[in-house]
Amino acid sequence: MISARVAEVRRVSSTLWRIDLELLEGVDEPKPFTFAMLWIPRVDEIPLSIAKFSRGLVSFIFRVRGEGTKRLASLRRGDFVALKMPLGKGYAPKPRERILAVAGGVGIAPIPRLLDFCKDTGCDVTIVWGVRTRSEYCDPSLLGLDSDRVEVASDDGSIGFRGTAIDLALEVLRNQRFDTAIAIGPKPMLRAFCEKVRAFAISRALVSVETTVKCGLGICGSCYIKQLPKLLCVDGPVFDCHEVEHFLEIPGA
Amino acid sequence: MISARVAEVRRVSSTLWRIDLELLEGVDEPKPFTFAMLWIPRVDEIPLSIAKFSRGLVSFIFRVRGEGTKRLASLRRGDFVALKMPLGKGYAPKPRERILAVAGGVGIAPIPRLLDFCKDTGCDVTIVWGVRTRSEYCDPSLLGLDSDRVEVASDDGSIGFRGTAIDLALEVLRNQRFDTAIAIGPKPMLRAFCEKVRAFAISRALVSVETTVKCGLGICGSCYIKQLPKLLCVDGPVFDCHEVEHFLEIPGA
Amino acid sequence: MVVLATEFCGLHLRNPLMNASGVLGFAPEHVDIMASWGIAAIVTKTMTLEPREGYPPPIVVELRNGGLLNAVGLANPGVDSIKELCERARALGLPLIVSVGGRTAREFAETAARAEDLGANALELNLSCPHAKGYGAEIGRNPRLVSEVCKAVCSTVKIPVVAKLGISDKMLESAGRALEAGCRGLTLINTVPAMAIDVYSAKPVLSNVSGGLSGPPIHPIAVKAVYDTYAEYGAEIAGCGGVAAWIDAAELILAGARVVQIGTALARGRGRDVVSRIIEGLASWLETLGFRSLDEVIGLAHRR
Amino acid sequence: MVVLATEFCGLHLRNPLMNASGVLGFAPEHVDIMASWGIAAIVTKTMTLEPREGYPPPIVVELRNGGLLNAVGLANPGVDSIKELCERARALGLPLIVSVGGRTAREFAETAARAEDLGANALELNLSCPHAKGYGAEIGRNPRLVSEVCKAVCSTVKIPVVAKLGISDKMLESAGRALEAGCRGLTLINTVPAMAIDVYSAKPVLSNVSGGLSGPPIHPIAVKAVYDTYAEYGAEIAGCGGVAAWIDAAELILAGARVVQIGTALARGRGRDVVSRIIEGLASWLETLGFRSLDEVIGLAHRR
Ligand SMILES: Cc1cc2nc3c(=O)[nH]c(=O)nc-3n(C[C@H](O)[C@H](O)[C@H](O)COP(=O)(O)OP(=O)(O)OC[C@H]3O[C@@H](n4cnc5c(N)ncnc54)[C@H](O)[C@@H]3O)c2cc1C
Ligand SMILES: Cc1cc2nc3c(=O)[nH]c(=O)nc-3n(C[C@H](O)[C@H](O)[C@H](O)COP(=O)(O)OP(=O)(O)OC[C@H]3O[C@@H](n4cnc5c(N)ncnc54)[C@H](O)[C@@H]3O)c2cc1C
Ligand SMILES: Cc1cc2nc3c(=O)[nH]c(=O)nc-3n(C[C@H](O)[C@H](O)[C@H](O)COP(=O)(O)O)c2cc1C
Ligand SMILES: Cc1cc2nc3c(=O)[nH]c(=O)nc-3n(C[C@H](O)[C@H](O)[C@H](O)COP(=O)(O)O)c2cc1C
Ligand code: FES
Ligand code: FES
Repeated sequence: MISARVAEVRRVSSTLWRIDLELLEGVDEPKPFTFAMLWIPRVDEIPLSIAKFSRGLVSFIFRVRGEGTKRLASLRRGDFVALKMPLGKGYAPKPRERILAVAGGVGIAPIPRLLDFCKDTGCDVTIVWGVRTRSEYCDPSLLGLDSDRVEVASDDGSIGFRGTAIDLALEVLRNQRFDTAIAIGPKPMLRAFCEKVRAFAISRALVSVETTVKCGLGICGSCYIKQLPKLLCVDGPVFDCHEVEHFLEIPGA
Repeated sequence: MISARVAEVRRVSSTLWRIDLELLEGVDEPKPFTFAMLWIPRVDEIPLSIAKFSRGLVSFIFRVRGEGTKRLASLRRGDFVALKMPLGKGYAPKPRERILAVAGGVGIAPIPRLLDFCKDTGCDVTIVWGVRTRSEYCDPSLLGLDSDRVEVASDDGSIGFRGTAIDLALEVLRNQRFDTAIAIGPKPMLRAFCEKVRAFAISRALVSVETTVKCGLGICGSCYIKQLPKLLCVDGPVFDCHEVEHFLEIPGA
Repeated sequence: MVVLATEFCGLHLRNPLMNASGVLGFAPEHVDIMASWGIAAIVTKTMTLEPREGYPPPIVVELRNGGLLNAVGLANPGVDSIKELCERARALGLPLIVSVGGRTAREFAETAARAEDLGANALELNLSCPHAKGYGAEIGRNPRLVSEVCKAVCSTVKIPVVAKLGISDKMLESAGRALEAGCRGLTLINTVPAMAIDVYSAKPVLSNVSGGLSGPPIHPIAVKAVYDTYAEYGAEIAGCGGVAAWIDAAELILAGARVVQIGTALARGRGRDVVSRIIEGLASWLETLGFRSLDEVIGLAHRR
Repeated sequence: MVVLATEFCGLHLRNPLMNASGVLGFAPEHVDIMASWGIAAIVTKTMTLEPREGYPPPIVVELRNGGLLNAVGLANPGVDSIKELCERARALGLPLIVSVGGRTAREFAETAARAEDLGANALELNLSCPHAKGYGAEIGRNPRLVSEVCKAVCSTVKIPVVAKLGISDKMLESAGRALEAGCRGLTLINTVPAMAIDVYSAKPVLSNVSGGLSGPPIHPIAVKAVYDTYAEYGAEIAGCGGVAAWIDAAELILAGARVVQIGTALARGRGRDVVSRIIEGLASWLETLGFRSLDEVIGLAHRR
């Protein structure tokens, strides 16, 4: 585990928080969509996508769900945590790859890192972000995202396009060509994504999924994907749509 | 320990043996006068100066004294041994250094490695080798030594100069200038060396000494040098004459 | 060519490698993954009669010394879940050894019987988990309890039974009792009680505070356990502890292990690599030494 | 500035570091070398009443896992040799702790008395050497014997006595008995029984066949031993096992160690470097955490 010190914890929208950590040791440069196991001493250890990374600083974007994320939100500057990171294969686009990234809600978390990576390596990303309502939205710059790259949708139309992230994504797909489309968000959204994206001429349709991640080290087995001989913490969290067909059928978020 | 396989064991004179070992793993390039702990499985582990070293092959020159060296002489091609090596600081001459190396009997052991090192780095070595009688002598090439660099003395005059190695060394010192003189051999010889060499304008008078070496790793303490805060297996086996003054006074070989 | 195929407690194995219990081993998907590594038999996660949640994370952490520290708390979906595992393993032609856990002789026997019914090829009794209270180590270091549990199980099932022990003052005695009670072999060793503290938060890292140490740090401890036990009983032993390369496996085999289990080294998706390298390494080692089969070198370090 | 000076069993120490017994420690020359490392007190090699030859080489080997394996066999020049050591240590202003070994309570008491007479500042009873038959571990894992030995010694000498224990099923109980018997503190842990086999010659490497594992591999085992013992008795503990860097020392201190002993890491002439880095590391760690003295963090990991 890599020790880290809290630099800042900040609520950025009605549902989203951002935490910046100062790493006390060196780590490997994380690829986009890799994640960390973040340990809150004596509370919990939870998987979070790496949102931003630059020399000695790593950021996460999260929603408060249960005890773990609640306590995460209540950490103060100077508190110590520890990380296993980077975990998973993630998804590292090739140079010149044209990518459509579709995020639902807190699914926006890994997108700033994707954008930074593409800035460095020369791939091209279009971002669609769907929220339920305006209050869940925040200026992308608060997330470390270049705002003019983000197209926003809201279920109630209170901000941006009226409709789901998928609805907006389909609009974009009709007007633009992409090599890869990748989606991240709640399971129903991913199911819809995998189903509808088939109609478009896209080389790869990917989704970033969630399972129970107990160790992050490929040993405990908790993160297996239904009917797939792969582990999320080793091979994921990004998979081809067809790989997670059975997994996405399991009810739940 | 580094595993090694016996390539050849050969008697080269009435008192000297040479063993060539094929190393099964990589080791750091040994400096001259560093040594190895050679393990003969279930028999003993004994310190021996590194006589020759080249990619994957290491040689030792030894005298049969007790059980350990007797069993070493009886090893056959293909037998396995293991080594801790290189041990000690040894003595690595500087480029252009002019060195007189005085060896008594099996003290010739580290000299081939010294010569090889100097060939590579450009120091200059004159070798004086003293034996008791002709039968103890062997053609230096059998030891991997360039023969025209070796001046030989024998106590009985049966070969080379009549007299001890020290007698011959003094002759050489009278006629040639050196930066460093280094002696290796039985204690009485080293005592004589340190005493007599003082008369000459030499920057450094060194001796390579022997103590009981039980671990070779600087932990057991068996190899300490009387009245010197140093360990032979870490700092030696080469010391300045003045450092080992008290040590050389202890009776014994 | 060198023969690496061997037999362990009546199981025919195409090579001497299996996973150690606790590496995956509780879902059919795991069986597929493990089969792809090239091991000769699959050991399940320790199964109890009823499902167990186990401890909350952190349950496994990597240590500075190259080892792993874990306190999973015997999380498992319950012995009934092995039905699917057995089917999957059978389809792949791999023997499945079910690791059985329990608190009492009766619980062990019941779970064992269930496992046999559901198709297990052999059983490994976990008498040595160092961190799940009441399960494991409390039994293994008490030769009387070991005897009781092993007798209860061995008189209930017909498939081969192996007792898994950890190091303790009584390890040798417990091993003897297990064999007397009818166990066909032994697995040595489990993890070693240990702990890690985060120096910045000043808190123990594992949710369970302490756990079991595995990986390279414990290998020389395992070598001694296997050597001593083989010297005493000449039993069939599955050597386990810190095996990451062929040379680690070779040492355990020379000490007396007939097969070798690999745990920690299979983590982080390295299974296929680790297993294939160990198999290649063992084969070329035997060739170097001039042997033709692995069987010839089992326990060779005991020869004068 | 942070205060690293501390007290251990009545000894005033300018920092919390000492060597572990068995690193040099039996010749006056050793005292000079060890003083140059910057440790705050010197622990001698375990001394017995009569000199002991110990085992023939190999007595210490480095292992692939970063640890050291040793079976020195308690080689020592006999307790009378400490006279010179005490004089040298006194001249250097360093407390000298004499490690005492023996087979019986009587032998321990006699040796201890001799050591006190000759000038020892404190005693450490080696109740835990895992490889010298009859000395060590046989005693430490038997609480009754521990009690006997400690009582005999503590009723004989006036200087502080520390009991050194290794891991065993009875470690906690033995620790309790030692404290009851009058020991002022505990040293935890000794080496862990282990073994290495050369895979080419197929022979055990140590002349004694098996020995004790030390160095980084055993550190997490030592942390648990210290933590559990501190939780139970709140005793003064010298933490020992696998300390190579400040973070290793810090972990032991948080677990409850008041001072830290370093063995393996001092090998190969690294003593001065290792000690100075640990001291610097501990100081800046305390600064980072906002503490002013080491005493404030001893056992801190036990706080909820
Ligand atoms: C690879 C990966 C990356 C992730 N990245 C992020 C991220 O960047 N930001 C973020 O906010 N969250 C992320 N998550 C989800 C995050 O791990 C959970 O929100 C967190 O573990 C909840 O912990 P908790 O203690 O607050 O809630 P808990 O008390 O554990 O749970 C609260 C509620 O949330 C549900 N829940 C918890 N975890 C999950 C999950 N993995 N999937 C579905 N439901 C769940 C529970 O069932 C429960 O109803 C990621 C998960 C994975 C596997
Ligand atoms: C750094 C170092 C380098 C060495 N290099 C060589 C070398 O290149 N070639 C070589 O032949 N020998 C060398 N020696 C000496 C060699 O280690 C001993 O000859 C060997 O250990 C004897 O082992 P044995 O089992 O045959 O004899 P043992 O049974 O151990 O002893 C036989 C007799 O030799 C005496 N003896 C053994 N070792 C020593 C010693 N170190 N000093 C004085 N007397 C001793 C014993 O007291 C005994 O009388 C070296 C020693 C050291 C410390
Ligand atoms: C994460 C983890 C979980 C484990 N779970 C079990 C278990 O359920 N049953 C068991 O008998 N051993 C379990 N063990 C112990 C291993 O089977 C093995 O004995 C130990 O890890 C030593 O082997 P290794 O060093 O190769 O990992 C577990 C080990 C680890 C690391
Ligand atoms: C070569 C060697 C010799 C040792 N001799 C002794 C000894 O005489 N008495 C003793 O109590 N412990 C002895 N020990 C054990 C150490 O004091 C220490 O408890 C152990 O090595 C763990 O610490 P470390 O990991 O820092 O080495 C010895 C250890 C080594 C490596
Ligand atoms: S979380 Fe444990 S294997 Fe992936
Ligand atoms: S031989 Fe052991 S310290 Fe030098």
